[in-house]
Amino acid sequence: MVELNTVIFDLLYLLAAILFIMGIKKMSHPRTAVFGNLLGVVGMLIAAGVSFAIIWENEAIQNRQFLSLVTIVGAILLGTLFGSMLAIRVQMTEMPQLVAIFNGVGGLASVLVAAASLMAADEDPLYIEVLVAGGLSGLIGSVTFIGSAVAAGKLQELAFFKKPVPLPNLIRHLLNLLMLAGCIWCVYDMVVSANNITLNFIGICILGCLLGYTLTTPIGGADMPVVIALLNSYSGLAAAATGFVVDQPVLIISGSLVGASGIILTSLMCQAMNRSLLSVLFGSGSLSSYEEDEEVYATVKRTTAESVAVMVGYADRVVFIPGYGMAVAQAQNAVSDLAKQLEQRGATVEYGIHPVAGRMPGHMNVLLAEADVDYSQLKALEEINPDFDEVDVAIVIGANDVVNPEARKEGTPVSGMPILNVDEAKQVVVIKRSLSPGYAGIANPLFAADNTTMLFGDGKAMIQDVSTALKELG
Amino acid sequence: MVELNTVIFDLLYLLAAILFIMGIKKMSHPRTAVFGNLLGVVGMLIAAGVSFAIIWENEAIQNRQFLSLVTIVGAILLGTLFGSMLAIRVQMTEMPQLVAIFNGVGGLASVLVAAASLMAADEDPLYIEVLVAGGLSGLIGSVTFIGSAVAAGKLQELAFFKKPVPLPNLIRHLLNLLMLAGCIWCVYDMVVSANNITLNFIGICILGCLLGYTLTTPIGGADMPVVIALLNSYSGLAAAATGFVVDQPVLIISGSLVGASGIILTSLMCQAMNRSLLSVLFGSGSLSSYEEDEEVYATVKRTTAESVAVMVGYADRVVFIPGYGMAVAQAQNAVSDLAKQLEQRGATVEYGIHPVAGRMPGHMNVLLAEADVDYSQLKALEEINPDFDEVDVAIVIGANDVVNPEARKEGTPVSGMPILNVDEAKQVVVIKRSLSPGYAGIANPLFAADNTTMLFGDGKAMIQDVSTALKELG
Amino acid sequence: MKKQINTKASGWIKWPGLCVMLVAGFLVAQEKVEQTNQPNDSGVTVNQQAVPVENEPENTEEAAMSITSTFTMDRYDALMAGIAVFIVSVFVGFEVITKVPQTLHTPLMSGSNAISGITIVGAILVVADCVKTNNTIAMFLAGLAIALAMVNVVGGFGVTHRMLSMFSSRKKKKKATQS
Amino acid sequence: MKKQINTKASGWIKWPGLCVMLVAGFLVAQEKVEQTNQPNDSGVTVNQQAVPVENEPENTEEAAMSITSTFTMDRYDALMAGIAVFIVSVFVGFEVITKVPQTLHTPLMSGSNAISGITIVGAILVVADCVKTNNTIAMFLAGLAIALAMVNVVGGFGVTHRMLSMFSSRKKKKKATQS
Ligand SMILES: NC(=O)c1ccc[n+]([C@@H]2O[C@H](COP(=O)([O-])OP(=O)(O)OC[C@H]3O[C@@H](n4cnc5c(N)ncnc54)[C@H](OP(=O)(O)O)[C@@H]3O)[C@@H](O)[C@H]2O)c1
Ligand SMILES: NC(=O)c1ccc[n+]([C@@H]2O[C@H](COP(=O)([O-])OP(=O)(O)OC[C@H]3O[C@@H](n4cnc5c(N)ncnc54)[C@H](OP(=O)(O)O)[C@@H]3O)[C@@H](O)[C@H]2O)c1
Repeated sequence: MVELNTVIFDLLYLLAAILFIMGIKKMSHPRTAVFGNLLGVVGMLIAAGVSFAIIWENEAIQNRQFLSLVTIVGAILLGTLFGSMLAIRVQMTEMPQLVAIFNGVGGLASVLVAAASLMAADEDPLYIEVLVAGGLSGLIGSVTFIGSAVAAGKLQELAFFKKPVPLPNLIRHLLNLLMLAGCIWCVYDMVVSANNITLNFIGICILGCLLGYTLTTPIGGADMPVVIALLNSYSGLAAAATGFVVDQPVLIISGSLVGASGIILTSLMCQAMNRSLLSVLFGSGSLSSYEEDEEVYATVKRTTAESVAVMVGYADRVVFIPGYGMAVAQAQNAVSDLAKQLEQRGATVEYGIHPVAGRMPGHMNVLLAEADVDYSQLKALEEINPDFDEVDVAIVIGANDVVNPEARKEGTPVSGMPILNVDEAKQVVVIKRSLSPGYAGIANPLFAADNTTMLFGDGKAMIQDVSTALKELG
Repeated sequence: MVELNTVIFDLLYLLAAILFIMGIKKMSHPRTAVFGNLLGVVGMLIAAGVSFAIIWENEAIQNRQFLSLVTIVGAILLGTLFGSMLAIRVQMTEMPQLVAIFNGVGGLASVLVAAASLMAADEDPLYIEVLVAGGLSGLIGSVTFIGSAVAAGKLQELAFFKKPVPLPNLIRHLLNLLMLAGCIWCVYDMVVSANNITLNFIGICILGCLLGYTLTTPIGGADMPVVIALLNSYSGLAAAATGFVVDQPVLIISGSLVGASGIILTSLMCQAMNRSLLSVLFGSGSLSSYEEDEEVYATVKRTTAESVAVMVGYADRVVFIPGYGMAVAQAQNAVSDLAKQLEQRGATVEYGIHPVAGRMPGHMNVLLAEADVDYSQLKALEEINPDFDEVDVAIVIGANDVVNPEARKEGTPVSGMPILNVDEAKQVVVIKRSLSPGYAGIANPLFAADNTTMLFGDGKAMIQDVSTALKELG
Repeated sequence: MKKQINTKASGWIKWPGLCVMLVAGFLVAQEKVEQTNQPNDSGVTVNQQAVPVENEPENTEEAAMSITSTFTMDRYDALMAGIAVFIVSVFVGFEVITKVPQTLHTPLMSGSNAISGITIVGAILVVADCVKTNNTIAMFLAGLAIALAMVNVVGGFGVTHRMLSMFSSRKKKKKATQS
Repeated sequence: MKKQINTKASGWIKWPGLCVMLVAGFLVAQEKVEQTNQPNDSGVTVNQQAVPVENEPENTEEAAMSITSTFTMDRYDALMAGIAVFIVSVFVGFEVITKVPQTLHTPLMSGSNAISGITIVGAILVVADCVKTNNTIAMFLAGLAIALAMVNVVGGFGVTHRMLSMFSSRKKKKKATQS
């Protein structure tokens, strides 16, 4: 009954799983990470190839080969086309949205696989754990799908996702709980009555979608990255559940790898923002907006690109603090050029990277790597913080919350978050377009500090102005 | 067909496996290691308790309860008695032997389980993979059993194991290969013919025992720890194979944990001795014994306990280099006392621990921990080596190969092994009973170096003499 | 400091995670048990496999009685082993991923996204069932799933590669020697 | 330097290890296949479980034909999942154990020895079979196995505890304050 081919195929599947694990292991260093990614690709090729071979050999298919093979090949080509388009054309600044979209797509795929396998097996007897796993897959998958769509929309700042749900928190939570209970009831009914499987499954999916929407809409845009990482974890769990549906350890292994990855990133982000996961997910929603701005900003000093050029031109040690604004302005190349100019003049240039600068973990690192900055120049929070008193000029470009000294006080939305101690540097230049607050929505006393001067304007343009002025300086 | 109890029991088994993993994770720091070990104990209690509960519920047993339950309880008590006796009474210096014995016992247990389950199921139809796994379990288990017995005997320096096998290498290898082939044939025959299972299994066990003997006897005593670690790995694999026999993931998980642990320790030891595993297992066997000792040792200087006391009494930084001889002399407490005396006189005392000092990895650490030495004073090879030129007195007690400068030359049996650079210290005292060589069997030019003086005598007595002399010094 | 974050993080994640997993596994198992106990009250043990395609499934009363086929002990073993795989893989995941440095967290996210495109295996395999039962809608869904999973795979690995090759210093060195 | 050793070590271990595992798995699978193909040449598919004790095994010709019972697809799934468990656990093992510092290698050895005493589970479970078939010799062997495994467990954990509590600094501090 068990054919030799089956055995070989299954062992190849396991090989694919091993390759995934090895691939992620290789990700532990930038030097080997590219190779690790390639291992992942090879694993996926093996897994997909084996699946195709299994289908190819299937008798039922060999009789009515044409349609099914066309479907498969067509779908693969279509997917490859869209996927590669996305991969090639996406801007590095849009990574959070892209990851959200991929999450959603993955979740939807899980739902569809579960649906197809439940429908196709409609007349055959179905195993109970297949039903349960299918239901779970449908639930998790649809929550992931809609949740990711909302997240992507919010990150892209689409107007549609901006209006808040006009419901008090308690009712919202109750509603969510009810929907969840409904889902679980559907799964239960599907398993026990075993009759209206399709109907129940559709119910699960609809409820899951609603749940995905109501769970994510009230969460603020700044917290979206956390939600995305969590949904990433869910999409992995959905894949693992699918693994129980089709009885393939490779799916279980890879799914739980992804699940673990998502949950670890979620927790690291929460830690770096000094918030608990629960407060992100169900938190008060609207942060009280601080309205003493004018008072705080009474002593703000403006500066010009020329005087900044003079300042940095004769500095020994310059540290750039990039933030979300650098991503928005796409100023990474300009910054890197300025840094090279400074280095030629003999200064030491470093970059202070806060763990949650930008909109996703490691966001700044990717942008700066894109601009050919060597990663030995990128200093993490704990590396650079003790050195700030020896820094001549700290240039804050588009960062706000991550350098906000309010974090050291009690009772503010950012309280307790570890920050970059920029205010200890000898001189600080802050480049941003206005005095408007960052994502946490609070005023930043740093801007009004004695050693701080503000350079108002678009990040890229300003940095380029400084570069030009520096060249004229000779 | 599947009862609720079964499900609960199986989940508890998985919980036990999780506890084992967590336990080993906690072993990554001395502070949490005790707790980790306790987690392991809890896991084992759960696993054994569940097994007992399963048996208790079994109908067949409930009819003829008495005998079987007496067997189980009796066996458990007996095992506990012997086990705790061994655990309590063993000397820390005998750890290598003890581990070897435990390995052997574990291997034998695997063999017996496989045998019992094959015999008991004699009349029922047997699954094929159960047969294969049973055969593997028998093979690995019996090799482990006899191999460990030989290793323990050699470490205990029993006369019986000292006589070498009078066979040339090639023939030995051929014979081993033949026996292995015989084993595999027995497994194959057992599976295919499916008739004379018992006979075949006995064949496998006998061949396995022979193999265990012929594989380990030619290996030198110094290489025994490597063999023990390897057999440790095997005993884990045997447990994993048993897991396939009785179809319990918990056995597979724990078995492969142990297997991985053994193989990692094996490789680390080989690395630290600069030998390949193959050369340990099949290597030339007899190392050419260096016979230019007299020449090398022409300039050896003797010293007395009193002059050593004077030397260390006024030193600022003293480093002890313990080796196998300290274990033999059981001098760890004497050393620790002397160290405390020196510290009271204001000196800095450290211990330089070579990765393969003693007879098993971490051997010296255990001994010194027994003597209440704080582990912050224990310096690893790479920590202490750069500092030796600032060390006033290095006291080598019972170490030889790990401080042999010959390792830096080509063509000696220890070539390439990283050593402790004791010869760079300002003054070196070597405490040993004679000029006889260490386990590698070669002369040590360190003993004749300009800055070295030898204190001949038993390690413990000599250290105590130094202590006394130091006290008299005031 | 960095260490501390890691330890703490894994601390609070692991326990609830494990509990949820265990509870989920238990629920799954529970459901099964209830179900299997029901039709088998009569003491009949049905050992019917869904696999052999050659023997057409006989429409005996047992098969008609319940659409869900009976749970054999072997099937149960397979499920338990699956749960074991899940648990152990979660451990591997934790161990492996906590070693990835902060710098690479964005590529890690997109890369793990690509790996979750492994659902493509399920999507392709399900086509066989669709053909067998001649279910066109299911076939369409499966095709869509394949396409979506493929977007995930190609897009995910592609963008990860793009990001990671920015990090690799080789490119930089080449540029440096050029200029 | 230390790092390097670790990497190199795991390098040369892992690949052969994995290969051996795969080959072993393949062999196991192979054997099965050959076997199952043999009696089933006639096209008869035998779906017989060893589990139900209630139905006495019918001595039909199929059962007599071969003492090894037929391999169902579910059984195969369980085996494959078992192999997956093995592979993934080996990974967990490598990850977890490479983190144990040199200092604790001796306790690690004795501790993992104790864990390999998990064969006690197999030893106890097998007693049921022994009673069922009324096989006294097997029973004796099982009892012996239990005793041996117990020696391993108690001795291993005990001596590990003894060693580790020497390392724990609490004891030392107490002594220090005493004197
Ligand atoms: N990285 C993560 O994983 C992550 C995850 C979740 C949440 N977050 C949150 O995201 C925030 C990140 O902090 P952050 O300091 O990087 O950014 P931020 O606090 O959001 O501030 C960004 C600043 O950039 C300025 N800016 C925007 N566009 C600009 C342009 N074109 N040129 C120049 N300046 C521009 C904005 O000021 P103007 O409008 O005045 O120019 C704004 O003050 C934190 O609150 C963090 O908690 C991050
Ligand atoms: N640790 C491991 O994991 C491991 C594993 C495998 C192999 N090995 C091997 O074991 C060796 C360990 O090196 P090592 O330097 O620790 O030891 P060693 O080279 O074996 O030398 C031990 C020395 O201690 C002396 N000694 C013995 N009893 C003594 C006593 N009662 N009082 C004083 N001195 C005494 C002996 O000289 P006298 O007889 O003159 O007193 C001998 O020269 C290496 O060759 C290593 O490769 C270790």
